[in-house]
Amino acid sequence: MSSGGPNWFKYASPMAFYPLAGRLIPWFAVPAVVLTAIGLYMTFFVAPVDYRQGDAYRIMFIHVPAAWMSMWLYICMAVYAALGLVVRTRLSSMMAQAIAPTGAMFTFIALWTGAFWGKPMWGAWWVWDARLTSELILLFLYIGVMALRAAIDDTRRADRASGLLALVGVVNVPIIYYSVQWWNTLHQGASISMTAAPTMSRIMLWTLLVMTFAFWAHAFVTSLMRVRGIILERERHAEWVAEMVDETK
Amino acid sequence: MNLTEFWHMGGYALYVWSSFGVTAAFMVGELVLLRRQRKETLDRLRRIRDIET
Amino acid sequence: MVRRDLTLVMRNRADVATILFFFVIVVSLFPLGVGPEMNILRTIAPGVVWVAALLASMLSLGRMFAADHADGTLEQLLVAPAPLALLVLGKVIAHWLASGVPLVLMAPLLGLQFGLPADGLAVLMVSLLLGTPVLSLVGAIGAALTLGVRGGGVLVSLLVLPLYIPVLIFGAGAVDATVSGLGGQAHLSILAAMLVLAGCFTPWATAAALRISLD
Amino acid sequence: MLEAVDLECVRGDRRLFAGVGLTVAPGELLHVRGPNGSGKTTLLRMLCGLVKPVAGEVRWAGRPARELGDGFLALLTYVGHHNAIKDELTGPENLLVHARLCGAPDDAATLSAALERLGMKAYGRVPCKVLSAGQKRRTALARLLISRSPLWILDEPFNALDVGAVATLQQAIQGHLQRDGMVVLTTHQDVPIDGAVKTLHMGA
Repeated sequence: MSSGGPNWFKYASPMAFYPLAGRLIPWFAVPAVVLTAIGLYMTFFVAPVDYRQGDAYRIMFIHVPAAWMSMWLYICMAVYAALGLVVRTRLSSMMAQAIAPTGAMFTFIALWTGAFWGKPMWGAWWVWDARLTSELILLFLYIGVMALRAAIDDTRRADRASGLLALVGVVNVPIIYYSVQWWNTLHQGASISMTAAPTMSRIMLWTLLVMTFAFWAHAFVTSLMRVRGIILERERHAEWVAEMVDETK
Repeated sequence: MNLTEFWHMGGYALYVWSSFGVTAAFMVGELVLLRRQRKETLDRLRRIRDIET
Repeated sequence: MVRRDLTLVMRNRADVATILFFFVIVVSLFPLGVGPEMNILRTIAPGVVWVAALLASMLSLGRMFAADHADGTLEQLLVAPAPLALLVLGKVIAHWLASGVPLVLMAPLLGLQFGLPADGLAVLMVSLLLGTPVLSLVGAIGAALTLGVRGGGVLVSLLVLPLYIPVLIFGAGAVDATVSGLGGQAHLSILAAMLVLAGCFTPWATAAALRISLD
Repeated sequence: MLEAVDLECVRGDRRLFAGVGLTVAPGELLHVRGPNGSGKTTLLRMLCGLVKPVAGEVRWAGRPARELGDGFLALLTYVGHHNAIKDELTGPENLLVHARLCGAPDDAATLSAALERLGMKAYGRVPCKVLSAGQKRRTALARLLISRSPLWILDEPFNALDVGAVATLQQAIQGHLQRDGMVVLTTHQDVPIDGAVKTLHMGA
């Protein structure tokens, strides 16, 4: 999401980016809805019933994409934070701030659906599985970044401080993941693990991809909408905001 | 696959529907929240501008 | 830098004592909560001692920069020609000597309370010796970031605890492995690797965090 | 030669100052005047590199200060509002720390001589927390006497000082200027300093 998108130099100024974001939102909102619909249809009607878990495994079609998204959005946030720190463009820090809540939401969804999928599969709401645990830690990292930003009043310092924390976090994510992996195999052995999902038939794989793109589109929409809110908030003294406020009477 | 069978989800109705329900609730909720937030900021800015001019 | 901080610490010895007593009290709480059976205590001992060490070292993080920030000496560090990361390393070492080392020395005594065998105690000390500096190094980033921020103390724990988890896993794991006869060598070597990694990278991050906080 | 070109600073979302330019040649003193809250302290901190300007640049002998990094920091001594002394340490110990930090001579003779000039000799053994505000300020200013850096940046150096100390500091500054040193200071008291004195009005 961060490759093309808004960081051409011309769009680096919040004022120029605001209308662009406005135009982009419908372009992502429509595919979000369409893809979700297709994904749901495929999840329920196309994917075959799993011989072992019956229909419970359908939860996988939201759990796995949500887990991927939580990881990807954290990395995107860290990239924008790095941009904000190095290149000092305020817009990148705003984007980092806009992405965080959506990332945290996907992490929470991944955890919730993980627990609900674990119940029928292993009979326990919460299983100290390597991936679920690192997902939980990822949630703490998200909350840490957002809490730090909320605690600092000066927006410039808040951007830089939470940006640095996001970078420190992103360096630690692999370390945490592998140490949890090691810890998990140490105590329980590799028997129970989410990755041993049912063998992927082509249809299932497609459903997963469709759902992932649907989530991507959703993340775009929410981040762009939130970044517009942040721009309004921060540029409220600028005269273009005043004009803009008049237009949307 | 008629409706009632669909609803039962092979006996896992509770888990499947609650997880889908929560996901949907959060995603839609986020959109609604953002839209309301945008309207609030706009109103607030408008009120500030009226006071200033 | 380290000398100055050490003389400082010597001047107000009370702080060192509070950290140590906190560590002892937290560890001794567990048997009261869990019950006196030795075999249970022995299994949870590594985890308990390590979690207590984590919390104790985190408590004292707040003090690392706050005092210097208040009386203006921190500013002088940023204005001094010496590289900031080096000065930060000095401060972290001083903090570790004041908060980490006492824990390492006290840990075997507490280990006895939990009926840990001799080799377990030895590995406990070594793992703490390797682990606590990493706690101070990583914690310094959190302390610098939350300098002068309201609710700083609690916030530090929220920021820093997730980053402590790998150290906790391998620290407690080392003792656990030794006690169960598997040998904690692999864990200790990973802890040592973490120490080197943290030693090289965290001072830069802390220096950057300090510059941001004093902007 | 210190130079700053149209510096701009934003605090929160309030622009403190913009387009501020200044030059200080060797042997010159720049007196930064302005009402409270006009950004005097922030400007001084910006010159020391503590605060990053939103726009504009601080230059030393034509080259941007950011590039010089520690090299530039070696050239300046900064005395801010805070005394930057540790209450638990005694005067000489505090001074020793500063000397070590900026590579100034740190032998006992120079330290006690500096303290003596500011009348703090008698308090050598005493931890600073028992000293009065004025005495603490003197201990902080003793830093200037031992430092060899050409550029002094002083934020309200005279407040909490009694007449005797003001005179000593005045001589020290004049001596520094005669040795082609440069001083940038803010103060509300009018202390006559002969030599090339320039003023910069902030928030005018």
